[in-house]
Order: sequence, then structure tokens, then C-alpha cells
Amino acid sequence: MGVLIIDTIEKGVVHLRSVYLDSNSGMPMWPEVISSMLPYMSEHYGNTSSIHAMGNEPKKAMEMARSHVAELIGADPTEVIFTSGATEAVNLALRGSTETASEGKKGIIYSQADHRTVTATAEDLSRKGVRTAMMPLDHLGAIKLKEAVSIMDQGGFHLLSMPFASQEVGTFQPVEDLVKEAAEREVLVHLDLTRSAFQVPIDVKKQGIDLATISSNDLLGPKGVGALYIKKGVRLKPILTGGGHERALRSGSENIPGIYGMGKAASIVKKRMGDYVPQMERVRDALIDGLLRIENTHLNGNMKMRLPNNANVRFDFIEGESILLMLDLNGIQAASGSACSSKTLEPSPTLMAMGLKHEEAHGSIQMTLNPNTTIDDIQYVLEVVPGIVENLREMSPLYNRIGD
Amino acid sequence: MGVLIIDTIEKGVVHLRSVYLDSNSGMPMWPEVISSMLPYMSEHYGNTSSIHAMGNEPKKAMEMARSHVAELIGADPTEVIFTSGATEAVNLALRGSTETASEGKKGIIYSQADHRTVTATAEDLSRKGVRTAMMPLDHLGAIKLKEAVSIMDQGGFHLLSMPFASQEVGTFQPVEDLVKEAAEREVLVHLDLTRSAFQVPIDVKKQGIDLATISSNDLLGPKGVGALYIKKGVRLKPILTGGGHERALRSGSENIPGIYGMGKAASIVKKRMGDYVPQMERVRDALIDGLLRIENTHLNGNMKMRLPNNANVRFDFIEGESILLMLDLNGIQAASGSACSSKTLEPSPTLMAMGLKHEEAHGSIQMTLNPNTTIDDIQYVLEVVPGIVENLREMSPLYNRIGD
Amino acid sequence: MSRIEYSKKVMEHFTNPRNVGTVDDADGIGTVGNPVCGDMMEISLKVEDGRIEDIKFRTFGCASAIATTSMLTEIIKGKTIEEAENISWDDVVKSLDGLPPVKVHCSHLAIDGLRKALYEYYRKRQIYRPDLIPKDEESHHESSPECE
Amino acid sequence: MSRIEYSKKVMEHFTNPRNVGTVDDADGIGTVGNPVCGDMMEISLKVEDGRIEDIKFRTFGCASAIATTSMLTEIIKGKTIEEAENISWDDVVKSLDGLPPVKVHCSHLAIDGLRKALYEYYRKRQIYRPDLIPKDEESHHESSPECE
Ligand SMILES: Cc1ncc(COP(=O)(O)O)c(C=O)c1O
Ligand SMILES: Cc1ncc(COP(=O)(O)O)c(C=O)c1O
Repeated sequence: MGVLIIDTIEKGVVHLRSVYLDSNSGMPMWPEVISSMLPYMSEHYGNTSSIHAMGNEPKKAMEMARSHVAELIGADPTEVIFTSGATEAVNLALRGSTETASEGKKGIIYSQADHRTVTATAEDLSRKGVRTAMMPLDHLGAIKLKEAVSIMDQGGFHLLSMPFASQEVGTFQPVEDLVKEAAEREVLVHLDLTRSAFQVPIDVKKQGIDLATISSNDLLGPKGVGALYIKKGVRLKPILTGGGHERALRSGSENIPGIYGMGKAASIVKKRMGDYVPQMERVRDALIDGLLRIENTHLNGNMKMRLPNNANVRFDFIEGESILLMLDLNGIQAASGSACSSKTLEPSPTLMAMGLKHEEAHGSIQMTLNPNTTIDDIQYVLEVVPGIVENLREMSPLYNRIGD
Repeated sequence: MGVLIIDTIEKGVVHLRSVYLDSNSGMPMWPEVISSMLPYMSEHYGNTSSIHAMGNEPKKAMEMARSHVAELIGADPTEVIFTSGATEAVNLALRGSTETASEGKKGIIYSQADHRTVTATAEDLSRKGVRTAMMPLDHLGAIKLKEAVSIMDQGGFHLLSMPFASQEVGTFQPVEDLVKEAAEREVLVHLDLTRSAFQVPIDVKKQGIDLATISSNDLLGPKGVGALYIKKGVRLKPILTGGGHERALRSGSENIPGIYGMGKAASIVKKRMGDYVPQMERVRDALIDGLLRIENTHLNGNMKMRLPNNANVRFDFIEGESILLMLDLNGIQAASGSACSSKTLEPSPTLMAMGLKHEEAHGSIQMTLNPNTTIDDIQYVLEVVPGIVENLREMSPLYNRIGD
Repeated sequence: MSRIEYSKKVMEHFTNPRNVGTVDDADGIGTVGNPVCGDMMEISLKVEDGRIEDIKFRTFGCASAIATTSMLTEIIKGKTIEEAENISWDDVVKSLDGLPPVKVHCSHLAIDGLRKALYEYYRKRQIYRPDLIPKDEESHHESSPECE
Repeated sequence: MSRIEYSKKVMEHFTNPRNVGTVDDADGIGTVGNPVCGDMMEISLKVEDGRIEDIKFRTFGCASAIATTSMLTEIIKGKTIEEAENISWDDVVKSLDGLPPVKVHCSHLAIDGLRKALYEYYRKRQIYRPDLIPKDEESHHESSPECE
């Protein structure tokens, strides 16, 4: 490993091999999606609101995209509106529903399984006087059902937000049960499908979901686009007002190339998911199996009920950033905690909510795959990681102390 | 003309010629911008927040784009944040500044020279109890300075929003005077540069602007991107919360290809504006001159002090939509009122605020050029329009009555 | 909207309108709508032996306003007065293979114009037929956003 | 951050740390920080004739924590105790060609570790030097978000 690192430092970004295991923070696009967007970047630059010929292609493109996204999640096209991404969709769901909720019932229930987008927005609303409550997580990262129900029973909440699965540790949430309990108490459910939509089929209609966030990049589509599913009858106030686009729920000239690309990506995911997911899961299982063979290494989250692309492991006695950096120097890109928290020194809130100790959270590494990840990639990772862990442990005062 | 139309209907979209004169509702992209974005759609799909190698290129791309946009408008890069478009930038400026304004000083001054994005947002804030007031326009479409000042003198307003020029009739606003008066009264100024940034140089620092909205597509860059200039020291609350991107003023994984494209477009505009604007203005002047040669035809807005790409004319006795449709059948794309209002039957609020009669507003057509528009295009338009106007007038009960 | 939202029939009548003009020595002329609202129509007709021998229109308005009046004159020409009285806006819309919802009011206006022309025809013959005067006549003349 | 935000020096010390381990029969060992905070350092040293003959470190923490302790041991090795006492965090940061602002605390921690080791060296010689004990010592042991 030493030689490899020196090489890397001297030659810059030249790696023997590059393995991308940070799909949670950015997905490669389907090549067909890129090429499908180009006509809307060159010829068809019109505006859907225009009454002339140049408005026709954009209009058609947009409605086709809407159908594809709707189809992927089992919605009606009229129930899907496009946004600039998952963050905007989440904000619209949380803020928009708070505005229409009746006084005395403005309240949001969420958890540390949610992405920062949800927790930060709930915190902001809380500062503005909106009631909020956090559902606790079990040690595998799943929302505790009984506790969630007793929060709902306190009343005064209009919305429960949850991810389909924790993006960080991958654990599936008890969606069916929570939706049932919420419906009985007339609490709306917002489901964050970011990180799950490309790998787990969903039918929002059958499952009785009220609001659902989808990210385009997560479908291996373009960045800067997302969508919000709004069940017929659910009323929201817009957060972006203006020309009245998207049935006045989201104003702003539409990003036609992006939207078309998202639609195309959704249709590809729908068609190929059955092929690439089992494959991706096998590759991921090889990764987890290999990593757990390193001593004093543990899996965070649920072994079975987890996103097929997610591996989140912790290495005792050593710290996440130095592991990430060593991996990076060897051409392997991974993450610690969520992409956003890698800028801070704080341990991951999700891991802490699962009851991990600070030092356990600090030593956790998140590796997320995509359909392009190969078993060869993983073999390379498994060749490199044991050496890195060993080196860092040798330096660690914690390791020696235990080893003594 | 008759033959041409029949042809068109029977063969579909086949035109002898196609002339796009609706640049206000969608701009063609600089070809170099499209190609410059591709690497960020394929190889460099990482996230700027990632601490590994895949985060490097996106981070560099983003900061380069920020410099280019800042340079175009005379700002410091740290004063520019990226949004999903002009609508989001406007909403952030208006809503975000309202939240930080002190109680008793939450109020917005605007006008019908503003785009619907501004007026609709001001109306929404007004419904929420924020003070609002409209500055009247003169008959050429400019904000009346004295009246604007006396509104400011009433006190209780934190922000004055105005476009650099009316996007619809092209009239320049008295920016310098209004900024001076506003500054004396400690009222912030938000300047909407959409539609002017690609054709009129601006220096927000020298001009003492506090907030400025820029649209990427307006720079012949990609759709789905925009930017807000926020003068150092001006405080805003975000409308999209989450991962804390853009100094927590605009959360959401960045649309790197779009942002890079916007930056590239800004740099091209900066470099080439001096060449293409005089050329575009000459072409536009030929258009106006030719159209005004048709009898009972008038220019809306100011002949001299107008955006170089804007022609807005009204034809007495006939109605806008039928003119637009006839133009469209002959391959010419134009607009009536703003792009958004072409869906409704309402006359344009800008034209009405300028004191036009309903029927004058109904008979107005907006033609907006871009750097690709040629003098040949305009010659074709000038061949076609007189016949269309004559045909429609022959059908009009108003024309005959006058003619009698 | 253009080619997507308007039927071929509408486009055909818009680009090649039939019976444009004002009938000479008209037995009745009906003018409805108002330029303020963006729509104004004039229907003029000549009756012989209880049959509408000639009918013409002039319209200020959008493509569907023009197409509707054009189609109306084609439907009415040669019909008896009684037949003409019974033509409804729906008949006109159907003959045009439909109109976009926001444009259906054009067909109401065209029928109103026809009936006002017939009203005048009767009035000249000392027959008072207030039922032919559009109920919401006044509203067409308001310079209000409620222009139907 | 990686290659962009860390200097070459930091990366070099991170990837090839000097003086890893614990000195046998150390005259002083200073342990500071806490795994709870994501940073923990152990500095051990051996003194001969008033000179620091050997010094080693063990660190649990990020790249800059490792590089800082590695650099510190290199600076200190061979210095007199008095010289060692006067080394500041700033000296370490400079030798590393700078640290990102959020990582500067690592250098404070490393100096604290060194001084605690020296404190212990003095204590064994019955010299009480409370000034060598880091003022905010306690705070490093809090399991709080204020981990410096
Ligand atoms: C002056 C002005 N401001 C803001 C906007 C809103 O821009 P967008 O729809 O691209 O968000 C427009 C759109 O036409 C505009 O003309
Ligand atoms: C579960 C989840 N929701 C929402 C978001 C926010 O997505 P974006 O940053 O693309 O707007 C993320 C981003 O990582 C996520 O993982």
C-alpha cells in the first residue's frame, strides 16, 4: 500500500484503479439519458407556455416525462409535479402542507432516519412555532413503531415524514405499518424515496402514500431535477410563486432538458430494475462479507432489510476521515455519515440515534453502489481495505490499549 | 399568404422559413455551453460536499462558474449563490429579506413593470400580512420616480423590487435614481436582471444594488439554473433548507452541469456582448421600422430607452392571439404579453398599467430577438406581417366601422 | 395551443373563413361582445321566404372566435328562421370538432350574435321577441375582468 | 478536502507517519482528547541529559490529527526540555504548511499531549508544574458537541 500511496501523491490523481462507492452523493447518468436530453438543449428551446410551434415539443417532452415518473411509482401523471431536486420537493411537502393544515393541527413527526433536508426543515418550522416530534430509532436504524404511534396519539400533527429506507445505513422503514396508523389518525404521510426509487419498486397508490419525494439524479438521471408526488386531494401551498407553472404549485420556467432526462431515467429504471438490482445486491453482499472478515468490524443497520446498494460498516479503534482519505488515495471513494456531514466534525445523527457510541459513529464508513459497480471493483476494495485498517490501527492508542 | 397557410396545415410543421422572435420565453443555448456541460454529465458526477477525489472537479467547476457570473455583473464571487432559476432567486430575495426585516419594516414596493414572479410573490406575501405597494408606470412603461419616492416616504418598507428593464415592453427603468432614493431611506433594492443581463452591461457594486436576480437561460445558458447576487452584509433567510449548501442560503445537491453551463454562458456574454448587441439592435430597429410602416400600428414603450432585443407593437382593430397564430402558421414565433399570460384571456398587466385601453393591450405583440436573429429573418417577417394584418382587419368589425 | 389544442376544423375556418363581411341591406344585424373583452362579433343576415338567404360575419377576436362565427354562418345559411333559432352553441362546437374549454365562450357569443340579428329582423316586422336577447347581454359590455 | 485542502506536507506525514508507537520505559506519557470527540492522542517520551532522546505517538483521529502528532515528534526529537516547552501549536501548523481552519484544533491537542507528557516527566522528579496542564483539559473529556 505504501508504494501505491506515494505514487498517488506524486503523480496526482493517477490511480491503479478507481472505484466509486459514494453513489449516495452523486450518481453516474445513464448514457442514453444524456443523449436524450441534447435535442432539448439545442433545437427545442421553447417554453411550454408559448402558444406557438416552439412550445409544442417542450410540452410533449414534459408530459411524457411526467408519465414515466408517475409510472415508476404507481401514481397518476396529474399527481406528479417537477421541482429542482429532492430538497425542493421535501421543502414543498413539509412547508406547503403546514400552510394548508388547520390551526391546532400544524405539526410534523420525523426521525433521525430522515436526511438532513427533512430534519433541517422541520427544525426551521419548529423555530417558527410549528409543533415537531422525533420518532426514536431502534439499534438497526428502523423507526420504533410503538413510540411513533404514541407520538401520533398526542394529536396536533398533520404530517409524518419518513424515508423509505435510511439513506445512510440502508435500513428499511416500517412504511406499511406507519402508513396504516397514520391514516387512522388522519395524519398525512410524506415518503422520501430518494436513494430507494432506483432500487426498490414502490406503488404509492396501493401503499396509500400522500406525498413522496423523488430525486432525478438518484434514478441515474440529471442533477437539478426532482419530483413531488401529491395524492389527488392533498392540498399544498407553493413555496415558489410566479408564472403559475405546475398547476401553480411550482412556478418557474421549466427545466425541459432536465425534466425530460428525469423521465427517461425513470423509464430505464422501471425497465431494468429487475436485472440490475439482484446483480448489485450480490456485489454489495460480497463487499459486506469481505469487510466483516476484518476483525473488530461490524455492520451498521439491518443485515437483511436494507437497500440493495448500501454497505455501512464500522471499524473499531480508528476514525472515519482518515479511513476515507486512505481509501481515496487508493482510488476508492466512500463517505462517512451523510455527504453533507462530511464537512463537519459531528458524528452522524442517524448513527447516534441508533444508539452507537461516539467513537463507533466516528469509525463508520458508508459505501453505496450503483448499477455500474462490478465484482472486480469490490475485489480491489477488499484487497486494499485490510491494509489500511491495519495501518491505522497500529497508530491508534485505542487499539493497543485493547490489544494489551 | 393563403397558399402558404394551406401548405402549412396540410403538411404539418413544414414552413418555408422559421423565425423565432420569442426569446423572452426561451433562449437557444450557445453551442459551446452545451459541449462544456457534457463532462459534468458524464465523468464528473460527484458531489461538491464529498471529501474524496470525485468531489474535486465539481467543486472547481462550481467556483469557476461563480467567478464568471460575478464578473459579468461586477460582484464578488462570494456574493453570488446559485438557484434553480430566476423564479427561485426572486422568491429568495423577496421572501428571504422579508423574514430578516425588522417588525414594522416588513414591506415590499414593486410595480407592474415586474415579471409575474415578483408580482405574484408580493401578492402572496401581502396575503400573509406583509405590507406591499405598487409604483405607477408612465405611458412608456417606466416607473414614475416621484410617486415611487412618496411611497417610500410612507415608511414601513424594507425592499424595493424592480426590473432593470420591463421584459415585456423593454423600457429601461430609472435604476440609478431609484437606488439613490431607496438608499437614503434605508430601503434595499432588488434588481431583476432577467432579460437584460445578456444585452446590457451592469455593475451591481458601482450601482449600489443590494440583491439581483440573474437567469441562466437568459444568458443563452441552460434552463433550470439562476443566481442571486446578495451584497455583502445583506441578510436573507433561506427558503430551501437542508444540507446547508451555498452558505446555508440554498440547500440541495448542486446542479453542477447546469451551474457550470451558466458560468460558461456568462463568460461568453461578457466577452461577446460588445459585438452582438449593436448587431442585434440594428436588426431589431429594422423590425420596428418595418412594422410601423403598416398603418395604424404603434410601438409600445420607449423608442430609445429600451432593451436592444425588444420590439412590442400594437395593431389597431385586431386581436393578439389571432395575429400570433397566423404568424405561427407562417413559421414566425412571437408572444402576446408575457409568456405566462398567453394562457389566459386577460390583457397584459404591464400594458394596462401604462394606460393602454383593453383593446390596445389585446392587439399588442411582443417580439424578442437573440444574437442569432438575422436581418434576413426580419425581412421575411416584414414580408409576411402586412398581409396577416390586412386579412384580419378585413374581418374586424372595428376596422370597417372606422374605415366607413 | 396552436395546432395541438385547436382542431383541424377550427384551423381551417380560421385560415379560410367563409362569409366574411356585412350583408347589403341586411334584415338584421347583431353585434355582441366588446373589444375590451378581446372578442367582438357582428352577424348580419338577409331573410327571404322565411329562409336565411344570406349571412355574413365580422369578428375581432382570437382564432376560435373567428372560426366559430365562420362555421355558424355556414350552418345557418339556407336554414329557416325557426331552424336557425334552435341552433345551439353546442351544435357549433360539435361542427368544429370541439373547442378548448377556455374558448367555449366564443360559441356562446356567436349564438348570441345570431339571435340578436334575428331579434332585429323580427323587430323590423313589429314582432317583439325579447327571448332572443341574450340574458347576460350587459355583462359583455363591462370593461371588467369578468368579460365572461 | 483531501488533496485540495490539505497541504502536501500534511499528506506526506499522514501517509508516512514518523515515530509511531509508544516509547519503552517512557519518562512521561501524555494522553489527550477522547474518542468521543473523534480525536485522541498519546505522546510518550524519553529524556536524557535534559534532552528528549526519543518521542513517539499514537493517534486516533483524522488525517490532520495524525500528521500533526507525527510532525510534532519530528520537531521535538533531540530538543531540550526547555525548547520543547516553548514549542507552540503555531510552530507545528507552520511546519505542516498550514491546516484547514476546522482542523487547527488538532495542533492545540498535540501540544497539550506533549505538555502533559512533560508534566508527567517533571512529576516523576517531584517537580510540580501545573502550568503544563492544559487549561481546557476537562472539556476534552466531555461527550458533548463542544469537543473543542
Ligand atoms: C423579468 C423576469 N423575471 C423573472 C422571470 C422568471 O424566470 P424563470 O421562469 O426562468 O424562473 C422572468 C421569466 O420570463 C422574467 O422575464
Ligand atoms: C434521503 C434523501 N432525501 C433528500 C436528499 C436531498 O437531495 P438533493 O440534495 O438532491 O436535493 C438526499 C440527499 O442526499 C437524501 O439522501
